[in-house]
Amino acid sequence: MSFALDALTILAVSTGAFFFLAGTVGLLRFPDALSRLHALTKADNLGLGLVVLGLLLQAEGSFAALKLIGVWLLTLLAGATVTQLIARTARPGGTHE
Amino acid sequence: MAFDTGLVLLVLGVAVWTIVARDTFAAVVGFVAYGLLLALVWVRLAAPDVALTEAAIGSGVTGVLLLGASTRLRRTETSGAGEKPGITLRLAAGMLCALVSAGVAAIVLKFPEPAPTLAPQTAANIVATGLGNPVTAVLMAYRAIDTLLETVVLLLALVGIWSLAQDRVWGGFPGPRHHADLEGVLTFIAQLLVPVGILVGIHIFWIGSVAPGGEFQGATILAAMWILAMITGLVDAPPVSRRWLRLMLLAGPAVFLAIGLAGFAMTGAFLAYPAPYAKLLIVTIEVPVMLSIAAALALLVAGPPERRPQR
Amino acid sequence: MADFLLAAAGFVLATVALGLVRILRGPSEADRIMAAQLLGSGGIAALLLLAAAMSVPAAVDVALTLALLAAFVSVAFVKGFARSGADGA
Amino acid sequence: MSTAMLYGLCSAVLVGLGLFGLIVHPQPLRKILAFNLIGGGVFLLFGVVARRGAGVGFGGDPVPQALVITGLVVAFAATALAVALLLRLFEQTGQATLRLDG
Repeated sequence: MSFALDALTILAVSTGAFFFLAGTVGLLRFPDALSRLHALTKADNLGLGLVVLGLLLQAEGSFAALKLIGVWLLTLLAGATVTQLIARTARPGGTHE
Repeated sequence: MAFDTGLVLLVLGVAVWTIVARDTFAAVVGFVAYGLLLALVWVRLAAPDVALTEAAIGSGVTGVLLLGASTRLRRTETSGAGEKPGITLRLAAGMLCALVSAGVAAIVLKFPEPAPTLAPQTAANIVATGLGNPVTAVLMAYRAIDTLLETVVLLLALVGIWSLAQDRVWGGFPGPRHHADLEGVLTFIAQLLVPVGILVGIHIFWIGSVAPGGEFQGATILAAMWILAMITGLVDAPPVSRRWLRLMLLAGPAVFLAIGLAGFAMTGAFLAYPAPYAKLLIVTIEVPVMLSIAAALALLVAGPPERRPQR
Repeated sequence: MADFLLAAAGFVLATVALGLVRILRGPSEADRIMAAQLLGSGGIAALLLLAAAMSVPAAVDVALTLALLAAFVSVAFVKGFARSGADGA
Repeated sequence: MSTAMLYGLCSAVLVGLGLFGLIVHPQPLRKILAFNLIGGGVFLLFGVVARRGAGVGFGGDPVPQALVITGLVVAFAATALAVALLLRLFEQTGQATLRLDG
């Protein structure tokens, strides 16, 4: 049982790490800000999400698990804020409210 | 070791960026990243208490303070160009700094063996404090005088900032009035974040007696949430002449000092706690101290009064 | 398991560090903030992995604080941005 | 070389780098930033001393760790005061420079 859980953790964490790689490559290679944003949100939401998922399987107790999920949700919120910023600045017409 | 080498290179890279970036705003972004990486370093150095403080103050609140300043000073950015020191001076400065670095490195390499440590003494005396976290025990018992003075230093810095206000706004509202975001997204995020942050802050404070955390870390998170509510226009900063605000700022140091003086009567020494009540007294000090620190930190970021008090 | 988690932490940190080249190249400030944001979530992921690898549960609290403060800093970024944009207009 | 030693050398470089920024940057805000960079290096040195003092079940000597926590908060207070002074200077003169003739 513990072996299966460990294998799942390794799988999820590896996939998460891969998304971070993909996000970085996208950030460096994509031509314009909006598609770079697209790459970034994938890395943020999925990369960290999968790492959290992998660690959840190893978490000791429900409070530790709750904190892990909390970290992920807060990062999503930070990502949403940045997305808002990019939407403002990259949108044709500029920064006017 | 490979991990640590990579982390060190990353820290140094971000530090170089903070110094050489042409744009101040970009340098501040670098500084926030520097704080984040240092938090990782503190975890690697087995100092999670410091990592929490670094993440909260070193990166977060300092970052927001410098960010605000850099946006206000943006228009002065180009005017400093003519003052850039010449190549000779820069070369001399570079050599001097390399010398300083080499000196510090030499000290690091010549650290005495075995390393001097107060860990055994802390371990021997921690039982008397009733606390489980050695760092909190040091802050609240062994070096309590430092902690007391620190709360006073925060107040002095705040008095210094308030005294920079112009006469006509004396005692008024600090900083500009921020209005709630018309599109509502930031306001919505802040409304979500503030209650969650207050919970996290109280949690970090509360576990501080047994696990990494404590009143400084908790206070910084609470302060950050208050600043967040202010900059998103959810609440306005209070006029600095408000009595409740002054009381809140003074409560921590006052209680700390009172219990410290009571130590003379109870055990014959300043800031000495009688053993059976040590934990109770420490918690009695910590709660008002946390609130005072949180208020002081938030107001330090808010800056001097800029708007006239209403009455 | 610990070794794998530590290696994963190192890998994530190394990849997001590559993304920092975006901070250097820009061109817009939005790009710089995106790179910082990526470093933020990568750093948080690395912290969580370190917490499990080194068996330091407190590092999860550090990650929680960082995530909270990262959201706070990004709101301040956006507000500062809106203001400097308004000044320029 | 031990891990603590590695971070010790890192702190030495950080102090030098920060000092360089403090000297060569004409803008006061950049000087404040550089000063905080030096602070980070000095605190890291304390962290290395603490780590080397690990023992009796503690990962590090708690005394220097506690000093760093105090130091971080005081450094922040000093930074806030410096920023407020700078902004007041700007408000008063319309410039943010340390030049005497400005």
